[in-house]
Amino acid sequence: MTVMNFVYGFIILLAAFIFQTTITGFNRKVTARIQKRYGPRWYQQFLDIFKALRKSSITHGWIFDFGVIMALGGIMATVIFIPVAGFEAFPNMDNVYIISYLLAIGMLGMAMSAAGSGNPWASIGVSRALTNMLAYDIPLMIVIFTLIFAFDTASVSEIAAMQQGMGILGWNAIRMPLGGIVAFIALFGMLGKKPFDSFIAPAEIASGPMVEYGGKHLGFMFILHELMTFIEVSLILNLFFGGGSSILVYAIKYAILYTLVNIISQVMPRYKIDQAVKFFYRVPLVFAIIQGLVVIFLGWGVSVWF
Amino acid sequence: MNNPVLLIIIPLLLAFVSVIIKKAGKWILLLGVLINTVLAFFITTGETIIGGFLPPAGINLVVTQFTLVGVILINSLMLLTIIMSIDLVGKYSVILLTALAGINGMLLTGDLFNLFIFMEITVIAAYILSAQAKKYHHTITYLIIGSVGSTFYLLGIILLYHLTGSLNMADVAAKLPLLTTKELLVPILLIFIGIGVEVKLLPVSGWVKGVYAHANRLIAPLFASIIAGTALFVFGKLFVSVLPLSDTLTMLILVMSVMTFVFGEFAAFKQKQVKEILLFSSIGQAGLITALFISGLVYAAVILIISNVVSKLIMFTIAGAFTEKYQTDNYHSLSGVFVHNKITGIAFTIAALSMTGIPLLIGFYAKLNILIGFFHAGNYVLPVIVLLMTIVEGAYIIKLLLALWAPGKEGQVSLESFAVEKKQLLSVKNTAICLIVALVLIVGGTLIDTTSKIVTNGQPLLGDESPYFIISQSKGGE
Amino acid sequence: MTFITVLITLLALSVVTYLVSLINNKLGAYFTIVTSLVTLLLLFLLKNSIGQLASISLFTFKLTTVGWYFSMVMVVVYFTSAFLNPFWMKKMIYPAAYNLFYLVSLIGTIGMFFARDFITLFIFWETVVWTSTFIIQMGKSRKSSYVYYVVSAIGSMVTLFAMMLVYQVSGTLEISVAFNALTGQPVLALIVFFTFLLAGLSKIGIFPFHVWLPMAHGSAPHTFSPVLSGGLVKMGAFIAYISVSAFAAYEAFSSSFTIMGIPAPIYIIMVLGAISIVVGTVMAIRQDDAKKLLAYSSVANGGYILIGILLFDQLAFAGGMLHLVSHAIASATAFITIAIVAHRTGTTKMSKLGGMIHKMPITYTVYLIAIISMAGIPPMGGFVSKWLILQGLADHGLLFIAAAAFFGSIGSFMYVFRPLSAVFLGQLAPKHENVKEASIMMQIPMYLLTIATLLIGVFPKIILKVIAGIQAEAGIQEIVMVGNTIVVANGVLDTFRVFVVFGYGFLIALVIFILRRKSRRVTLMDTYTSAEFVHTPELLHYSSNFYAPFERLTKKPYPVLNLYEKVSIKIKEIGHMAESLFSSPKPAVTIFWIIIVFAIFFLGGVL
Amino acid sequence: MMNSMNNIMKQVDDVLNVLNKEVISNRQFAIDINKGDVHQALTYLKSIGFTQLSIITCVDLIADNKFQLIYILNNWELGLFVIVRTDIDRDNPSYVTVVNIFPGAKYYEREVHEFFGVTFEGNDSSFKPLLLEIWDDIPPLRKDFDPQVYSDRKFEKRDSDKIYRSKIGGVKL
Amino acid sequence: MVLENQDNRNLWEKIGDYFSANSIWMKWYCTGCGAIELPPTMTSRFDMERLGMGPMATPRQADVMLITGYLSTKTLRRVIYSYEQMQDPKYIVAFGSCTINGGVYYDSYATINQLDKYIPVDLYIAGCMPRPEAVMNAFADLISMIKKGQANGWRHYQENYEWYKKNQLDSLEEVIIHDEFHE
Repeated sequence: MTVMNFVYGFIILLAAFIFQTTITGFNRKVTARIQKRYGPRWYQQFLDIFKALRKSSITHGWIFDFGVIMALGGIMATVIFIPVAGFEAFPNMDNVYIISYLLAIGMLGMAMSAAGSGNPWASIGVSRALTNMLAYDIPLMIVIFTLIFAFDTASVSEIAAMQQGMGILGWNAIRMPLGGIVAFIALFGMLGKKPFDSFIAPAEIASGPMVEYGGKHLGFMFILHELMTFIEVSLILNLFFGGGSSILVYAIKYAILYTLVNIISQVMPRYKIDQAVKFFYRVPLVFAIIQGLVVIFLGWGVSVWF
Repeated sequence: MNNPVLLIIIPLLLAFVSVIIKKAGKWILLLGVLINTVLAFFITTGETIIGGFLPPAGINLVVTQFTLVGVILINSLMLLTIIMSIDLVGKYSVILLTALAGINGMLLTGDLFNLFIFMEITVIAAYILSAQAKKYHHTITYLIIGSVGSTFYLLGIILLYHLTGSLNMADVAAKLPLLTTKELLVPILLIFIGIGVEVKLLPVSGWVKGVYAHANRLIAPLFASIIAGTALFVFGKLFVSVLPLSDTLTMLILVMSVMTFVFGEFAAFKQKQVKEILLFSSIGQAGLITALFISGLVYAAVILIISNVVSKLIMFTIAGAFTEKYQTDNYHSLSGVFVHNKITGIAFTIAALSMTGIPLLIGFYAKLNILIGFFHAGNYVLPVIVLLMTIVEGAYIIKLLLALWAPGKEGQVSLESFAVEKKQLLSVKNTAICLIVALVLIVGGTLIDTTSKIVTNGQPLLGDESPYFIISQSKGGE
Repeated sequence: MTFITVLITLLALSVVTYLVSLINNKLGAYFTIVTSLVTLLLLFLLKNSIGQLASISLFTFKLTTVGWYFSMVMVVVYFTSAFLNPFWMKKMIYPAAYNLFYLVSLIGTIGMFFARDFITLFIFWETVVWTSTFIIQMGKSRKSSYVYYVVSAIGSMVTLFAMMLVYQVSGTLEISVAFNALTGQPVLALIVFFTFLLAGLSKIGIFPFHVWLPMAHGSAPHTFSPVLSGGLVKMGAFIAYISVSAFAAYEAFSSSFTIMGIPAPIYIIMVLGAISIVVGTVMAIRQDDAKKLLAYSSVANGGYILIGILLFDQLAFAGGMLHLVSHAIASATAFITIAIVAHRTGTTKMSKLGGMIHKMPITYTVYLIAIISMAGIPPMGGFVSKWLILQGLADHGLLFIAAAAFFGSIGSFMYVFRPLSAVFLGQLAPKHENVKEASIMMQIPMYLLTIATLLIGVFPKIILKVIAGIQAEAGIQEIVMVGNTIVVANGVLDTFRVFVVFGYGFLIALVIFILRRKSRRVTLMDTYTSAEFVHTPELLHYSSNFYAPFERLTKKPYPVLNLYEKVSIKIKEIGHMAESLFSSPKPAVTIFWIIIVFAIFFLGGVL
Repeated sequence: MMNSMNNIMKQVDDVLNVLNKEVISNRQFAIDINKGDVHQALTYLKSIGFTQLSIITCVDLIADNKFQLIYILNNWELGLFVIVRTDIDRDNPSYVTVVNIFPGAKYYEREVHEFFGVTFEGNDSSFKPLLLEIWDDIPPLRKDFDPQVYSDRKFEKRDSDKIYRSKIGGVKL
Repeated sequence: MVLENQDNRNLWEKIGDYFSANSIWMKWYCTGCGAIELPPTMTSRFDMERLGMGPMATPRQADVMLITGYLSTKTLRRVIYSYEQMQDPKYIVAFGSCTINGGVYYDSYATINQLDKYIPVDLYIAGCMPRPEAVMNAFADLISMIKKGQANGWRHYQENYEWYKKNQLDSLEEVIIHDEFHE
């Protein structure tokens, strides 16, 4: 651990934020076009975030502030651990469990702060978000478990590296097609995209956990959301879609993956939370288990392509 | 060193004396029991002939290590019972002395017919005692069943006499193996049923509930530990050393004993009255003990008898006190009764825990020996039953204890104010005795080597060679 | 210093405590703290004499690393929970007995962990069972105590069967030697394995035996719940350890059918562990009583520990053993905080609480750290152990068990968050306006345990060194630490670095936060209510039916809960039948039976 | 349908002391009855299937110096409505509650009290405000209430067509 | 339209106003009939998002509150409550003649006549009701006002809080109601 590690970490943070916010802005335009609208400017998301940071804010007690800081801190730490096209701020720290559990500290912080506001909508939103997490995470974790078993490593960058060199056929999503499908569906859940967005339903529970945030807290939440999106998409990208051999390839793949998710989600209705759980336990979970059994007992898709 | 006949003669003599001096009845009784107890400690193993005729023709008393344990145990318990309930003895002193003579006779005699006589003496005394509760209906029941049992026993020995020409136990034991199992079937069966009534084996123990459930703090322990203990010792003596059992018969008796055990424990699990719990538990334990005797595990059986009768003495005394002070022995109406009588409660708890076989109490030692013995005999089914029943037993005992110790509704923290009204259950003297007896259970269970030395005196009981547990075994090869 | 000296000292101290308690029970409660502290120190000193043999009366002991490890965990939990004892003396019906049993059960656990022979093991085991049974009944439920005893008795009696069976076969009671006699007798080994393990399973609350846990933990005196959950449950893990180490289950079943390299009997038990993870998690999510919730979480975490220990390898075993500590500490902390809340407010029902953070910030922080650990989120202790277990499972490819582990781990976010939100966050009810923070005396254990959780999370090396010692003792591959980094075959984990980077991220966020304009403080009631005026805090507090959609999904009751009840009713029915058949007041009935018996016997004898 | 209504009307006519009856549509008819017979009427109507009290309302008949109380009942099985009307004194507007017949009347009576000032004996909650959160004048739906005056008194009017912003504290922005 | 044009903002405030102007989140308070004009304004015909505007769920998050029609005393209380929950800087756009002078409800006993007595209105849109074109035009005006630093209603409200409070209390007697249904 040298100072340079931290500097690199900061660079990753900054780059991730700018990159993802741009992509989000771009996707707002894509969404608008799908809805036959003109759409906002591509940098609208930046304007929104900075505007939110600029406004005055209220607090409901120290936990309201602390939770937000803890959430952003945890998420930032997670971003620093994400390997991007072979570049890691802290080498050997890209263990998939560390990333997925460190992500949870951000969520916990946010949930804590939201519940600390004393607003029931916030608590309902949190309860839905956690239930949603229980739904999508298990199929996903089973598939990731299969990957770890197959490649005998839990390092995200190593798994990404092992998929490269064979073109598209090397991707885990292709080698383990069912697992790829599960991961792709789980990505919707992770990102809170439709049909799995009932925990922030604006008209029903007044945007759930975000209900009491205004001003800088809301700005923090937006930054957090961008970074979290970066983590989640990167994780799926690295694990299932081959990561990227260079930053450029990585960025392009990333953009395509995220835009794809966004486009699909735009034509989806919304699941109730228990329907979401049922769905995830009916289809992706079964896929994940079949994929796991295939890999563990038959060994298909591990070392060679067929 | 001294003559075991005294154990029978002295109570009888004193019984006559107390008929004459009615006023001093209870002191004479106390004196008699005291003398008997002291004497019991000083008798030695051997054979005593009464009346000059040599056995097999004459009457003799046989003192083996097995008998010795029984005599000491039963006399001591009798003494404790009498001391504890000296205020209740009153007009029963004659009967009690007679019963004591009968009991000692049953334990000591080496003659089958004498056994019948002593048994009758004891049982008739018991009929009278059972009438104390003024529930004559139950006494009649007991009387009828007891008489039928005695008749069966008498028939059995008549047939044996017909077959062997002798009634001396040693003589009979020597001659019986020469006979065929079919010839022996009926006499053994008759004797078994006759003894079975007193031992409380299940289908023939219908009298127990009525008699025990209404007995007071004197009668209840007398029945539950003293007469029951005696009956068990006699059962052991007859069925281990005298009567040879064919395999089928062993099997049948074993099944019956185990059924008694299981049904007894199950029935106890169901009860709500303290005395009924205890009496069904006694039935169950009797079943287990007979099963042990039949399987030849004499040592384990003796330890279990000790554990059981001592525990039951304490528990029945206290249960008797419940009805005496609170007019009920339903444990729901007695909730928190031990809050005010902590020492009594501790004695009761220790006795109860010993009964369920909690480590460091003698009941556990018994259980350990049972398991070791059964496993040694290659029997893997009975240990399972024993352990399962231990769970059932533990369940009802803990339910009882919790109710008696912790008052308050479910969902409330129990407080002293929820308990039943404050009354002193036992006098200081009785409390002290209960506690001391309870301590004996602990000491006996902890100093295992001493216990085993006292019980066996270094020789197998009734020829029981199966292994039993002593401390040095646990230390491996250290 | 010999172990016997320690044991006798402790026994003497507990008797002294009892006598003091008779005079002044509060002083006696302070004695429990002192005694458990003395125990802690003495045990610490005993570390140097590992390998010592000792015996007294019928007990024999051997000081082993694993025993030392287990008893240290236990004593830490006992010591820290003892700080609460003085505050509950008023609420106990038998305060002096409570103090005595508290210490005796501690001694019982220590004796059990160092036992060299079965009898010692069993006697100390039963001592703990009975003392804790009597303690639990001082709480608010007698039934829980009853159920606790019955389930424990099932376990211990079946285990006694196994012990005696082994003794019969081997002729020795010494644990480390006796099991050797089973080699080459697979059927016997199978029976012994399952029966011996049963006590452990019932104690750790594995699936069909978990019913007692929520009842007992939920209604035991608040001061004893931390001990039950953090401490006594772990006795089961010790039995599991014996069954894989001394019993050498892997060798005994080496010829049997294997699943992913795990012999089928062990796999079955592991599946039970997995089921209890799922059941514990689902039930924990559904609870309204905070203590019951934590109790069900103990069921789930017991599953992790069992799976970890049963895998008996370099990775998952270390994980299981570490989880034992981290869960013991986390769950003791959580129970202590809930106990303090209950002490101040008088309830543990989450739907009746709320907003405690504004009154008890320290308690809140402590609880927060405990649940972060319990949910397995870095940088707390629980993460390292879960990481090891998950890596171990991935190493073996145990898919279904891993699926349950994932379910438990994500589900734990749900159930740990619920008390956090419903008890500490949200609206403060007016009736709790005057609630005070925990007193200094109560804060001490919270600080100690929190520091421990953090230490384990950041420097797991401290514990993993000991675990490596245990692994060496058991003859399996030791866990490898390079500096602060845990290095295993399929991954590395540097917890210190995770902690530092988390701190770095937190710092950046903090700087941005401070740079922006200061926020205005508003009251809790000033929240978005769709512009409607609400003046009742209770109405704005979301705490009952917290996970309503999830509860809807899992509404169907599962049958095992009633199993014991059904068995009990059946026993009563049979008992009733026996009573009515054989205990009739009519002598004619008895005579009828005599004839029947005679007939059966006669026929049996003749045939 | 008409038949069943006619039947009911006939039945009602037979049993109750109906002053006047009026068919409003083929599913609805109205009866005027004496002030004292209302409870009997409602009880009877409830017993023959008019189980739902749809509303209680009031008409200010200021010319007659009367309030007309109107009870609309609904028969779900036949799909019929009956309107029970009765007049009460306007100067001392007081009537007896029907809460014991239709518990839901509690809130309707409250509303009538709020808007017309009719008090209902036996319904203590009828004195509490229901819809108007704060009210400080005579009940607003009485004919002698002048909303213009009230509005002028309470709500400031814009006085100029030139001003775009309001004057704040007398300072012109 | 604008009465005074003094610009004494510093650089940071100007930058801040630039952000505020280009990202306006609205909470539209559907009190009256005008709410129905907003869906077309938001959706593809007029696409409000072009201007960086969008709907938000709660007043905490919103920048602008749209009062879409008449306000009864009951709703006015809620509007004030919501307005005070919003974060600075915040703007109010009032729709239609009812908010200006009471419109057809000029003599109602329950409807207020002049909204800006009670809360500061930055922009009125005349009409009954204003069409989406007018609404869009108003939003464009609002943006330019914010950019120039002229949409200062929230500041007036802070500075003249007593005056506003007095007016509110004169008409409403009590803003935050305590009664049977709110306790």
